[in-house]
Amino acid sequence: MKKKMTYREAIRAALRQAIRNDPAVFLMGEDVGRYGGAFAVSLGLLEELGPERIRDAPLSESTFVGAGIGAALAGMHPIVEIMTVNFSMLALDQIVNNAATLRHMSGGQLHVPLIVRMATGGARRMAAQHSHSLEGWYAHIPGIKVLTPATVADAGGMLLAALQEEDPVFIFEHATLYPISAENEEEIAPVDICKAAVRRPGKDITLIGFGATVNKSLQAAEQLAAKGIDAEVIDLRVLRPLDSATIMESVAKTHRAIVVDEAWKTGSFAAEISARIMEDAFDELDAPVARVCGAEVPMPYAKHLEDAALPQPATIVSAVQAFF
Amino acid sequence: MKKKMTYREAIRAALRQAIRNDPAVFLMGEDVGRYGGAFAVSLGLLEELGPERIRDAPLSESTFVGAGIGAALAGMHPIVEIMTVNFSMLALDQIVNNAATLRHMSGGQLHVPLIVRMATGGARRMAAQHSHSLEGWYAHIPGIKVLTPATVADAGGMLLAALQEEDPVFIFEHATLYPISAENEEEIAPVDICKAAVRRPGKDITLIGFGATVNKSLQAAEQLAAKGIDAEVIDLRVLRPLDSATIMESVAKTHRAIVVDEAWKTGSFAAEISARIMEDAFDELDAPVARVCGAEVPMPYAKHLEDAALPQPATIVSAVQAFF
Amino acid sequence: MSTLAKATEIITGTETSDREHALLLLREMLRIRRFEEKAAEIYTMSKILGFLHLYIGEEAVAVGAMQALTPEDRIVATYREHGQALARGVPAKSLMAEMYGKATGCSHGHGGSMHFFDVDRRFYGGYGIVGGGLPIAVGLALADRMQGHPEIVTACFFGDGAVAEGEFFESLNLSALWKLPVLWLCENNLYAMGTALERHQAQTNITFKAQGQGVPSSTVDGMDVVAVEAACRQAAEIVRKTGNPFLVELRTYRYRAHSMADPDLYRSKEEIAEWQTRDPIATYQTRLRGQALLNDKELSEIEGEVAKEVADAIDFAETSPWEPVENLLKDVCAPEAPKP
Amino acid sequence: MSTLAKATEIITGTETSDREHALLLLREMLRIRRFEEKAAEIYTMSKILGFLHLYIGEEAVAVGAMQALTPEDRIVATYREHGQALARGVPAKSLMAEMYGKATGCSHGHGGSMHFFDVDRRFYGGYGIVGGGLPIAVGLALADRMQGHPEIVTACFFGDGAVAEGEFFESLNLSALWKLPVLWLCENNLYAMGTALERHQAQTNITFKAQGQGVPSSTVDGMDVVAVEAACRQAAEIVRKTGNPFLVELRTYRYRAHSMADPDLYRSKEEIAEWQTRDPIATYQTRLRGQALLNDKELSEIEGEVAKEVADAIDFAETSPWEPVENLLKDVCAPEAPKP
Ligand SMILES: Cc1ncc(C[n+]2csc(CCOP(=O)(O)OP(=O)(O)O)c2C)c(N)n1
Ligand SMILES: Cc1ncc(C[n+]2csc(CCOP(=O)(O)OP(=O)(O)O)c2C)c(N)n1
Ligand SMILES: [Mg+2]
Ligand SMILES: [Mg+2]
Repeated sequence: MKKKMTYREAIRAALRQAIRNDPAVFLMGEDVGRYGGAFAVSLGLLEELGPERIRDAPLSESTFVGAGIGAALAGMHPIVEIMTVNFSMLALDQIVNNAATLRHMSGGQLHVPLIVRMATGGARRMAAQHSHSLEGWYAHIPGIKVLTPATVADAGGMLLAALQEEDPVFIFEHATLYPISAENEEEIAPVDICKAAVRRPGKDITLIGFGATVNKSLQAAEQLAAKGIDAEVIDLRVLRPLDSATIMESVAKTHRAIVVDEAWKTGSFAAEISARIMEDAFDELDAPVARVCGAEVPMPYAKHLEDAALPQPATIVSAVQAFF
Repeated sequence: MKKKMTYREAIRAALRQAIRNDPAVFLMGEDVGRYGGAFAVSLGLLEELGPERIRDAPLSESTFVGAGIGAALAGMHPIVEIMTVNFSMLALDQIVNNAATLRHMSGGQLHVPLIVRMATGGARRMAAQHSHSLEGWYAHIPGIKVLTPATVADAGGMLLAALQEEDPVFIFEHATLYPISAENEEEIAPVDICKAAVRRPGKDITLIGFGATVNKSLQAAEQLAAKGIDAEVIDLRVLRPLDSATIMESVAKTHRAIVVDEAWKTGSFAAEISARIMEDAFDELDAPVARVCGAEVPMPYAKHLEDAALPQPATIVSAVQAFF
Repeated sequence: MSTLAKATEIITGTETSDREHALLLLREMLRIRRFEEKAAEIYTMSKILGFLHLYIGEEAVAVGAMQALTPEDRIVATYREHGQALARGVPAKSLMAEMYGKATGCSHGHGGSMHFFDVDRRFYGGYGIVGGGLPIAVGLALADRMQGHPEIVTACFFGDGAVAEGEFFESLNLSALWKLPVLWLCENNLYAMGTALERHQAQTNITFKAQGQGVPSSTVDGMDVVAVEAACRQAAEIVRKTGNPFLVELRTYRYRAHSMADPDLYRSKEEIAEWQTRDPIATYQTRLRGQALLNDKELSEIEGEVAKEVADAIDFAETSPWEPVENLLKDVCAPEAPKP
Repeated sequence: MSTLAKATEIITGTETSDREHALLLLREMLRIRRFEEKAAEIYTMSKILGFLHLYIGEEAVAVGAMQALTPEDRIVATYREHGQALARGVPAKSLMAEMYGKATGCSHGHGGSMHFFDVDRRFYGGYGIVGGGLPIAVGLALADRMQGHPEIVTACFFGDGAVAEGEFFESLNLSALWKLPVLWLCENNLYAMGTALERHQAQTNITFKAQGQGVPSSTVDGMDVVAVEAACRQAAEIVRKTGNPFLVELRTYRYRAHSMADPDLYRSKEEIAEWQTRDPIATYQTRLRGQALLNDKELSEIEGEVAKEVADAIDFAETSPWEPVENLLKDVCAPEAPKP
């Protein structure tokens, strides 16, 4: 049965199904219960599922993430919500030194079936401490998977797919996407979490994005179509392990690529994509791969400044036009 | 007066000079005093300079780094030692959200003259939690400078140069370099911290490294010379702000480049270098830029496995040979 | 408690100086209340964006505490810092302009509501990461101590939620271990967003936690501006005299939602109503009237002046210029200095 | 203290069971001492690399504490965990092989001295980041609680240095707030590397800190294996019965340097010598002799068996194979599972 639902509702539905169907699964994080979730993702679930399974945690990011790791070692399958990526740095030691290492460091005796969800990104006038885009940092860490749902279908489906994994999976929900809506199966089903997706086929140039930059790229593609440029848009979906094949197939067709990433340009994940294309499809390239990234500045509060600091359809369009 | 000294001694001499000459400067960190520093960098300085200026801190990384930021706001110029990069994740919130943002977030009213030194890197059989190479993460952060001394001269000189900066400077001392020695001026003088350095001129290919990979690249270059391949070796020295010009000049001459980085390949800073060359010197390239990076695995303890996980002169040599 | 006793002395006197001071406390609380009521209105007009955390109900805390500080003292606050900034004397117009994102704002429009800065007034900012300001306070006090000024007090405001963060304990320990003049001000409004103190702390007695870190402490009724002033003067005195830290727990309550985004589902209307009977401004007015220190005419004069100040602040914000987009990368780092 | 009283009862009895137990405690301590003495030798031969943190002097802590645990209980330790692993029954040869970096090591040579794991014995590892194991312990206990087994105890060892890390306070709070069966074992050996407790904590009384987080606690002489066993049995009993956390502070001392890299400049020879007069093994031997529970013959038998166990462990490590380099990327993630 299909039904129009938001990205937020799709995640909520997936949470409800997962927690109902598996006693090992529970949600833990700051204000996920009584408050209903900082982004209202878990609104109502406390009443439905109770405080054991919808577990409010104190302001102790390092410890409740570590507790998620420990619980995962002992038979549970926790879904930990870090309210936003901005606070995840407080838990990064547990993530890098424990969650990502325990399987290997223990010689394969342990594994950590843990899911960590967090809101990410800017464009909400939250200023320098609440607007980070650090997906690229997480994608650098061996031992974990990194997912970036950009659609309603992926928002719910990726969470259920992540629950089929034996290792830690990090899901980055771009905060500007929570209100987007689409027709979706009421009963959420797991989706593939191996491949990138071509969201718009095109022949002239490949626009590569993830999270919020997918829609921005699609908007740019529409504007470009009017100008007679047929852009292909790829949604990476999974940053780690990265599906290079889909990217290279596209570049082999278009011979041009732009990576769109809201993160600060230097050291962004966009650099990784560019380097991979260099390594795997150099001879296919008619022009150097370009990057449209965030400006290298702590995010300013003022709307006109923040808008200027982030990739926009218009900036993508002009970057494309520079190719032709 | 020149004198043979180690990388460790050069830093110690620079610390001594800086703290003696400026009442605002002091060293703060775990075991920098009574213990003499985990790597014996500050050995003897407590006795010379006293506990106020050589300040032992508790195991509270987030707070003593934050305290360094606060002290910098109020007229001091702290040198904070985080024992190793592996523990710096506990302080990353203070670094990303405070040290790097305060100048901009305050509209330019504040600035943070802070130096943070830390040992970095693997190859010491320290296993998965004590062998990280995260310089690339730091180089992603606007508002700070990132230095990676690879020589005895830079070890001391960069510290004094960093003290002339008004903003936070992060200095990564590769732990395998502390014992290296060279002739050096006894009186340490500040060195340039804007430009990369060509450590070995060559015409056939450019090897780009920083920290420990500079010497590895130089060793590879010697072996290649015997094979008739003349490699140029660049020491990046400063990861942020990056000196692209020196890289592009070299590539314009050699038309081939390999970036050597001990970090995990995906999302490494090597990707940034590769992407920049793509963007700024695409037409100069006779072949795609290659990366020789760390294997994507939590660092194994066993020596033969760790050796296999890290770039070695031999792996650099074979990567070069693949070009010809 | 003793500070309450001590407190009442301050007020019962009738010489003008006391009366003036009493009216000043009232005026300061009203400035915050009216300023924020307008800010909330303007937020609904989307002229103020992002997060807006209102202090309404807690005014006695910032106003009372600020009385204990000298111009040399330093202040570190949270994202809920409108009250502290106003009470510290940061001009209302520069705050309103900041919330509009204008170049004339106290942080040039870079910070918004959560990140007010005014170095001239030693206001070292609103910090948005819970607990993130505490280590900064340790460092400010460390600098004063090392520069021979242990008599300068660094006052650090933080909430009950922050005591769940490890940084709280690390910072208290460092302040006591290094004998730093920090006045720790815990604004215990019973909630961290939607999480009540007893649902995030097994031991809700915050003074026990301070004791475990070697920091002496007191607790005061944060709805009583006179008691707050007395307790903070006493504490600041101790810090100034000893050069050592002291923690004051201020029991208060937030009348509005956590932020404009908060549906406020986690507490009962009754609870809010009960606390409203202890409104720091209303109760203080009654008290002053009872002591014949305030009459209708004086009150409406004050209200009028406050209303004008807020209206002027809004005019200023409305008419102020935006920072040119060309300046986007300005103030990320120092302008390139000549190199060695 | 009362646990000491209770403790001596255990030993003064003379039925064989008691005598056997007494000799077991002695043997377990000797196993650790001799194993580490050899490891230190081998380290100087560069067959063991990286960090090596010796437990010598602290043997009574691991041995005494381990007596209070059942096979179902879980253990979390630090990088200084040779003693805990041996006392828990992880075979000496798999530990020695791990330190050699051999494929037959308890962590397949991936972890080395700092990272022993043995899931069959519920030994959840040595954690190298100070404080990093505490949240893991909270999670293990949370899983047991949620799965209906609050009677399973998770014993978490950590040092006095770890109490400086915020995670210590966060973890104690969560364990008490969520009523989790964690036995917190603070090995207070007075030093964090070269930093003495009183130079890193303003309040050195660790039980005050536990109290501030709602965790009851006791303190015991960590040089007295009998007292340690008694205190830990008592504490484990409480945890098992109530399903709530309890902290035991074990006062002990490290005879060797922090690690093989430590020049040990921060404490006096006299201090070390003074503590050596309280050697947990020597004093316990004297005590047993005094109670006619041990004679030379028995002791040399035990020493002989221990020496053989250690020698066998070394042979095993020496003759064990290396993990093939082709396996470098094995066990980073699960082998690709069939996808939806
Ligand atoms: C480290 C961190 N985690 C989560 C948040 C989101 N957040 C903002 S305010 C807040 C509650 C803080 O409560 P309290 O410290 O009591 O201050 P109050 O808002 O009550 O004044 C939370 C959870 C944050 N800003 N920082
Ligand atoms: C977060 C962190 N900071 C620093 C270190 C380096 N380090 C390793 S052990 C140690 C001292 C720990 O002392 P304590 O907790 O008392 O344990 P002990 O070594 O005495 O058993 C330090 C500083 C570390 N491993 N982790
Ligand atoms: Mg609160
Ligand atoms: Mg210790």
